This record gives sequence, C-alpha cells and structure tokens, in this order.
Amino acid sequence: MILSRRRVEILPKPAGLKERAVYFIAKTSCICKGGILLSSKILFPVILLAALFLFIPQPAYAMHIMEGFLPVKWCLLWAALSLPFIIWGLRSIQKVLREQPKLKMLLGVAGAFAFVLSALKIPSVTGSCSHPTGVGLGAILFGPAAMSVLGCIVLIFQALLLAHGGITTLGANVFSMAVVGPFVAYGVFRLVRKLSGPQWLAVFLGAFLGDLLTYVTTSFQLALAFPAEVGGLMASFTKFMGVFALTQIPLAISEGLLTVLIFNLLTTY
Amino acid sequence: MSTILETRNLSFQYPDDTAALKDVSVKIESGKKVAFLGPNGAGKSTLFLHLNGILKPSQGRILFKGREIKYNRSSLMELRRNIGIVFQDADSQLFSANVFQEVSFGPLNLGLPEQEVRARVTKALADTDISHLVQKPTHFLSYGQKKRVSIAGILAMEPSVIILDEPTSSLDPYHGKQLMDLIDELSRRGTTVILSTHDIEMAYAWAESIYVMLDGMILKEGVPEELFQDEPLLKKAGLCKPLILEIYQEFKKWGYFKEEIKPPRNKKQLSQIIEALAPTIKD
Amino acid sequence: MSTILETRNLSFQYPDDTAALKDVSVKIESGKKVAFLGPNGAGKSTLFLHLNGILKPSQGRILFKGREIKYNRSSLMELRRNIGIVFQDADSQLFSANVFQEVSFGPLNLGLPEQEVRARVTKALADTDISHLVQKPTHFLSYGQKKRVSIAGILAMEPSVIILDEPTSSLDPYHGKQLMDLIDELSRRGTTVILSTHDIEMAYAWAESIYVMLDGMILKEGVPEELFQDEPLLKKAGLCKPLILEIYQEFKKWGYFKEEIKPPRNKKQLSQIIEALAPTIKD
Amino acid sequence: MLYIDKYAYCSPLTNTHPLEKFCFAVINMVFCLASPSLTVPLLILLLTAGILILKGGIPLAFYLKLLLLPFSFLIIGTATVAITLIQNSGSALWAITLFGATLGVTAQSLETAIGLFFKSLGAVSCLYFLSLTTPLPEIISVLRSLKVPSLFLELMSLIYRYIFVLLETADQIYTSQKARLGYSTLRGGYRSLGHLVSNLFISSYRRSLDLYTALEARCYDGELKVLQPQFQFSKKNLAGMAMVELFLLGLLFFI
Repeated sequence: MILSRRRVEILPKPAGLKERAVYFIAKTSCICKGGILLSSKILFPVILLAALFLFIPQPAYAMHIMEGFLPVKWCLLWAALSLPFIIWGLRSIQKVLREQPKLKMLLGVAGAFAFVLSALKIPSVTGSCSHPTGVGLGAILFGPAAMSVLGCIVLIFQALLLAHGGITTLGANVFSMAVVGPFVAYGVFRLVRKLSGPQWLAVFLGAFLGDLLTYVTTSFQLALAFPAEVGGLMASFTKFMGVFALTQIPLAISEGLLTVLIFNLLTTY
Repeated sequence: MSTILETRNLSFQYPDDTAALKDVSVKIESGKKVAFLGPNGAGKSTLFLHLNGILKPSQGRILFKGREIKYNRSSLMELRRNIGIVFQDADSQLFSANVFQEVSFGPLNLGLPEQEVRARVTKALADTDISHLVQKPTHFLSYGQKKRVSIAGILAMEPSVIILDEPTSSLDPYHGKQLMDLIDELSRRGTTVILSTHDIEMAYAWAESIYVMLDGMILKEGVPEELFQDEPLLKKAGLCKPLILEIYQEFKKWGYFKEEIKPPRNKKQLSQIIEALAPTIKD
Repeated sequence: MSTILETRNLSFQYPDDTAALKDVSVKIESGKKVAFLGPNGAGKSTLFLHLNGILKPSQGRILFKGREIKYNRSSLMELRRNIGIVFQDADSQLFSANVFQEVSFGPLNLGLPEQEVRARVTKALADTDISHLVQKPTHFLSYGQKKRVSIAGILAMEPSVIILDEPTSSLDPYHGKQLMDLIDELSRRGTTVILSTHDIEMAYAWAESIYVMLDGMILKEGVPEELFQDEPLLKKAGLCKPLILEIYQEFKKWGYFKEEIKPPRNKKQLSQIIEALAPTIKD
Repeated sequence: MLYIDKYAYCSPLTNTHPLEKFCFAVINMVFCLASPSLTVPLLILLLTAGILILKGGIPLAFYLKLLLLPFSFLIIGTATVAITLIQNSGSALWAITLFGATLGVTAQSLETAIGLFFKSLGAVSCLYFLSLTTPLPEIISVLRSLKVPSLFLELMSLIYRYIFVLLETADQIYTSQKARLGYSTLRGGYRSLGHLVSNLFISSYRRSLDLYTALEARCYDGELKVLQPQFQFSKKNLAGMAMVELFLLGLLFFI
C-alpha cells in the first residue's frame, strides 16, 4: 500500500526539536561539569573531592545520607519531622480509597515503578551515569501527599535491597526526598501552570527544582549535624552545598529533561 | 551453501554462577530455515541473545560470515544491523506511541537519512501487511497486530538473519498461520530464519534443520524426519512426536506399506499416502 | 445433569460503546468439561468476567444454580466463592511476596477461621503438586510454577466451577500436559471446568462441550466430533480442523471403513483404528 | 540484579525469628552511633561481619563488595567534615591558603571524621546483617508487630512484589531496544530511555487494573488479608544476644 503524502508528513514529529534540545543540554551539562572542575581550583576541597570521584567505582548514586552518618539526636529529630507528613499522606490516601478502591493497586505498582526508575541509569556523555529520582514525576502524577508515603517505602527498599541510604538515616532521607522534593516539585509545577506557563516548562522546573532542593536539604541536614569549628552552621552548609548540591545541578537538569520527555510521551498515549 | 552464523563452544554463566549455556556449537547456513526446540529454560533465548551480541559469552566465540565478533561498538553495530531478533512478548517489545515511530526506531538508529528511513518503514509495513495501521497507537492493537509490528520493526533494518523467539505462542491458529506464511515469504526472499517454538507439528513441517536444546546444551541437530524418530532423544528433551510422523510409523508397523515410503512432512503429504494406499484395501 | 451456570441474552458494551458481547446465551452443565474457542478478541475473556460477576452486563441475566445474580455485595460474594477464575497472565494475578500468603488470600476473604484456612492452603498446594514451594518467594518461581500457584489460590476457595483463561498458553508441551492432567483431576472430582484455548488438538481431545465465539457472539455449541465437522463454521471462526479428525475423514473418504466407525478423539483411539484396519490390507 | 534479596532467602539464618534479627541490628546500630570511642563500632563491625560470613552463608567477597557500595558517600562525606575553614593555621595539621581563606584539617576535625567513618561502617554492617538474613516479607511482619498502619504495610507488600515484575519488563524493553541499536548514540540513548520509562509506566498502570480485577474475582473487599508466617523465638539466640548487648553496653559506659 502506498501512503498518501500528507500522512507521511505528519508522522515522525517527536524525532525533532525536543530530542535535539535534550541532546544539546546533555552536552552542555557535561561542559558545566567540566566547568565546575576547572573553577574549583579556587575551592580546594572541591577539587580534592572531584579527584576522589574519579577513584570511586560508583559515582554519585542518588545521594541518600548513608546508614550511621547522622548522630542519634538528628536521626530522631528528622524522623519526628517526617512522621506527620507520612501520617497525613496515609490519611489522604485512605480518604481517596473509599471512592476509588483501585487506587491501592495503582499506588502499589507506582511505588514499584519509582523504585525501578531509581535503579535505571541515565546515559551521560562522560560515560558515568546518574539515576533519576522520579520524585518530580511522581509528585506531579500522584500529588505530594501520596508521594511522601510512596517515597518513604521506596527509601526503605533502597536501604534494604540496594544498600543506599539506611534505617537510622531514614527520617532525614524521607524529609529531603519524600517531603521537600515532592512538595517543591508539585508547588513549582502548580505555580508555573497558574502563571499560565507552558506545561513542559512547569514539568521541567518542577522536576529540576524538586531534585535540586532535595540535595540542598541534604546539605542542610549534614551541616546541622556537623557544624564547622570556625564559621559554624553557615560555613558547613556552604561546604556541603558545594559538594552535594552544586555537583547535582547537571544531574538535576538531566532529570528535568527526562521528566519532560516522559511526561510528553505519557500524554501522547 | 555457506555458513552465515556460527558459534564455537559457547558457554555463558549468569553473574550468580548459574550456567545458562554449556559448550554450544551451532552452524547456521545462509538462507536456511532453522528451528530450536526444547523446554522452557533450556537456553534457547539466552543463545539468541548471544547471536545478536546482547550477551557476551563467558567462553567461546561467535562468527558472523566467518569473521569473529569483537565486542566493540562498531563490530556490535555491524552485527545487530545484520541480525534482527523478534522477541517473544510483543507487549514488552513495543515501546513507542505509534506504529510508525516503532518501526522507524531501528532504521533511525542505523543513522540512515530520513528519506531512506521513510521508504524502509513503508516497505516493512507493506511486507507485514499492516500498512493500514501506520498511525495507530501501539496499545490499541490486537496481540496479532503487535506481533506484526514487532516483526516490521526488525524488517525495516533489513537484516540478513532474522531470529524469532516463539513467534506463534499466544496467537490463535488463524493468526499463527498468517504469521508462518509471512515468515516463509521472508525465507523465500533469501533471509535466513531461525526460530524457537513449542509447536512440534509446526517445527516438523517447517524446518529444514532442527536443534534440540536441554539444560543449556545442544542435545542433537538434524533434519526433522530423522530427528523425530530418535525416541530416547524426544523423551529426554520432553518433546512429543509429530502426529503426522506417528501415524506414518503406525502404518509402517502394521504393514500398510509394501515398499519403502518417505515419511510425510505435512498434512498434504499424509493425505497423498492415504489416498495412494486406498486401492490396497480389501473389499 | 443439572445446569449450574447459565447466561440469558447477555450483552455488554464497554464505556466507549464498543460491543464486547452480543446476545450471549450459554448453559453450563454441572461437572462438565467445557471449552470456548475463537480468535483473540472474540469476547471469551469478557464473558468469563461476567460469569464471576466482575463485569455487569448491559443487558441480559446470569443464573447460578437457577438463581439470578443480583449485583449486591452478598450475592456477588456468594457467586465469587463458587466460581473461581484463573487469569491468563499469572504475573498480574499474583500480588503476594510468597506462595503461602498468596494462596491464603482467597480463603481468608471467605471469612474462614485461621485453622481452616491453613488446612485449605495445605490441601490446595498438595493438589497442585507445589507443596515444596510453600515458603518460596513468588519472584523466584518459573512461569509454570506461577501458573500452578494461581490455580492453587483458586482451589483453596473450593469453588464448584473453575474457569481458566488460556491455561496452557506460554507453557511448553511438557508443562502444558502436566497442567491438563491437573485440570482433568479436578474434573474427575466433580468440579465443573470451563476453559478457553487456542489449542485445537487439546480442545478436541479434552472437551465434552465446545462453544465457538466470534465478534462477541456464540456461533455454535456442540460436542467436539460434530462441531469440528462443520467446515463453514470452522472457516468463519478461523479455526482449523483437529489433525486426528482430518485423518479419520481421509480414511472415510477413500473407503477404508467398511462399517461406520466413531471419530477418534485422541491419538490412542486413532492408533486403534489403524491397527484394526491392518488385516484389510491386501498382501 | 537484587542480589541482597537473593541471599536473604538462601541464608541459613533465614528461619530465625525476624524480630530477633531486627532487634539485634537496630540495637547495635544505636550503639555504634552512641559510642564515643572507636572500640564499639569496630567490635560491632567484626561481630556482624563474622556472623554473616561464618553463620549466614554470605561469601566474604560479596560482603566486601557490599561494604564498598556506600564508599563514595562515605569518603566524600567524611572528607567534607574533615576539611574546614581555619583561622589560625598554627592549630592545623595541614592547611592551604587560597584567596585569603585558609582551608585545612585540624586534629579535632580529623578525629570527628575518623570517628564518623567507623561509626558509619559499623552501622552499615548492621544494616547488611538485617537485609542479608531477613527477606522483606518478614521485615514487613516485624513492622506489623510494631503496629505500623496496615495500609502502609499493604503498600509495602504490593510494591515489593511488583518491583520484580517491573524489573523484568524494564529489562525486556531495554534488551529489545539494545538489539535495535537504541543505545548506540547519546541522543538515541535519551530517546530510548524516555520511551522505556513512559512505556513502563503505561504497563504498570495496566497491570494495576488487571491486578484489581484478579483480586476482586477472589472476593477482595478492600483489605489484602493474608496469613502471617509463624516463627519461634530461640532461647539460645535470645540469651546470646542479651550477653553480647550487655557486654557492648558495658564497653559504652566504661571506655
């Protein structure tokens, strides 16, 4: 059968701009990375750590605070701060379940999806890989309350099945990844939509900032636990920010782009 | 006939040390129709993944047109362009939003110019008889249609060998037959076709050469008529005998044949035998 | 024999108005072995979902033991306790992390005491021959084992009717045979068994009654020997004739039979016919 | 891919009471964190490693590989703690001045960092003790006895089950993309991954609908009721545990 010309023309549209943009930014984010390395000559610790990156086999696996890294009181504090959000999330799920019983299965499968997503690798020019957190995607799709519950479970599974994160640091990780991340992502997404920004921008900024602020929170948590002798909290915060959040910018951009790509593909279904 | 694809003493262990393939040597001749039989878990799919360079053997070598496969980027590109795999579960194989995108995926990855990609997609869709589905979303398709789309996606890459992992499973008899006709057409045009199947009757009627696998090893290779008369082999591999061959053997056993008759390969040949024997029935 | 399950003029439209069932009336007799044939998308699975009360017909009625199903909670519970469905894809049916918990789900929903549930789980596992898997996590199981677990999950509810949607698809012949043996055993114990399949040979040899479906309608119901001699029907529904029956017809056509012989239902019966005819061969 | 999960089912310690293992791991973790000295974390590291390798059937090589997993975080994290801003370079063990600011390592920051390093390692080993000997469904049953809400636990069970189903689906899609050269360029890689993820999501959604149907057919009424596994407490284990913990507690106070 011969295809009519008009039909052929409208067919392969997605192989266009968007992917070219992804490619372009992925490339520039690599340059960004290089840029950080270069300018870090000013910041001694960063160059040292950058060198360390090269020697460690598994670089930058989604930066959860590892088991045992936080003192007991901070473990308890963050757990106490996260708990209300989990309870709130459970309550809100329970409420919706009465109307839509199928939601339980959907959330179950979605949680598994989030876990599998975090185990995938985003290809990158340097050959090293980063892992999508899926926080932004989940928050936009399911709302931040449900996402805090799913995020909490996924973090437990990551600790137990993948040895990323930990039990004592669960509270802190839940707060940064399952509370701050989703709420920021969702808030930014709604805000941009409300300001009648385009959907792709809302999704991108939501996922990008959700990802980035997760790591800002992580830095803050570490700084609180380990204030510097000189300069105290702020000096320490700057230090951890430099290590854990700035290095995350290119990865957060990747995550934002991937989320836009996925979101657009989902809406074509 | 020349050998197009060959494995020599291929072994493969999964990272947890389960051996999936043990010392597998096969020789696939160009243009042939080859079937792999054996129970689930015998290693058929694992072997197929090696033939396309997806898995790298722990030991042994794979040769394509006599040249050993190196596991570098260009060598793998060359291999995968020439050897297409159609996986068993069409549902998990299709990942694009619509049929055109799905079929264009492979040719685009070959780095072909857009004009050429369009032409190939159009041809592949016509060959698999699904031109009318071109802009359908993939998830609205029936299972049989999905299967065709996944085959079109491979055909568009114009491989010289096409491998199909249980092509007719989950298809109803009508669509299964249609698919086998398509596969036969590919074979007539010179493509080497390798498939795995649980359908004994189909394998017996279709294949020119059959490999039987069990526990990661090749138990035997041979032409269907001989291979299926090897009772201990069939028993060991948990295969049953094709009904047509069985009836032929029954005839032979009870003295229907006065002279040597070649085993029939399909229904038609069996019917001819029954017809030919009719005058020997006492009135 | 009494009718256990009956539908009268069942019609069903999906929310998007595609008609999935049109005026379907079936009568399933207690203790029988019933097969549903027809191409993918003919409406078999949709009908099965009605028989268990998952879908509610747009028109028509369903009767279980002569009583019409009301779509309230207690009536549905009663129906689902008596009619178990084993779905085609075991992976989307199993929700629990290990075999024991999975099988205990159904009986617990029936509100049985824990003692009784344990006893039923143990029995169901023994009946499906997977007692040794009791502590295994679901994700370690092979596909055939998962299939058995999903059947055990239904058996533990002790339904009087068990419905299986393409039970042998994706199983190799050996495991398919094993599963059919298990199903036969259930039938011998008095369970009514309904299944859908694409395997013509199996349906012909196994079923006591066959329904042929196409486009949401019942084309015909009948005993296998008669139904498969209805050539226009087979053509319309895209079915092929069982090989055994075809060979029987060839014999008949060429005058092998001096007197009327009943069509053979399986290989064994066909062999007996060939053996019995042997002396009529001229030397 | 999830090797920890595999070992958890095969370990000879799988059949001991999960609550025993849970308490042992958590108490020791707390001891690690609370310990002012290095002795307790090191002892706990050796103890848990010893039990895992000698009694738990975990190969030494695998255990060491696991221990290396969190090293990127561990080294970066402890180094960031160790290197600080310094006012008086006299007090520093080692320092460098850049643009008027002095960065370096002091005795105190080094001590904190080293302490942190071993505490974390000790705690990680406790985590491995738990996860390599206790399959997840049993950890869920421990949480049940700790009165965690059942909705949370039901979601955990569903997620656990479907992780494996979706991993397999993802793997199949990935393989089929790779076979068609989907990851041979960076651009193609992004495109392929985007398709993989969105398709995985769609298939997850469909699975959740199928699952609901299948459960409904088995009389599901809103609660995923399943029988809980039964375990016996072992007096020997409990006594041994009590002794070890008392000894460690003594060390905590007197060193």
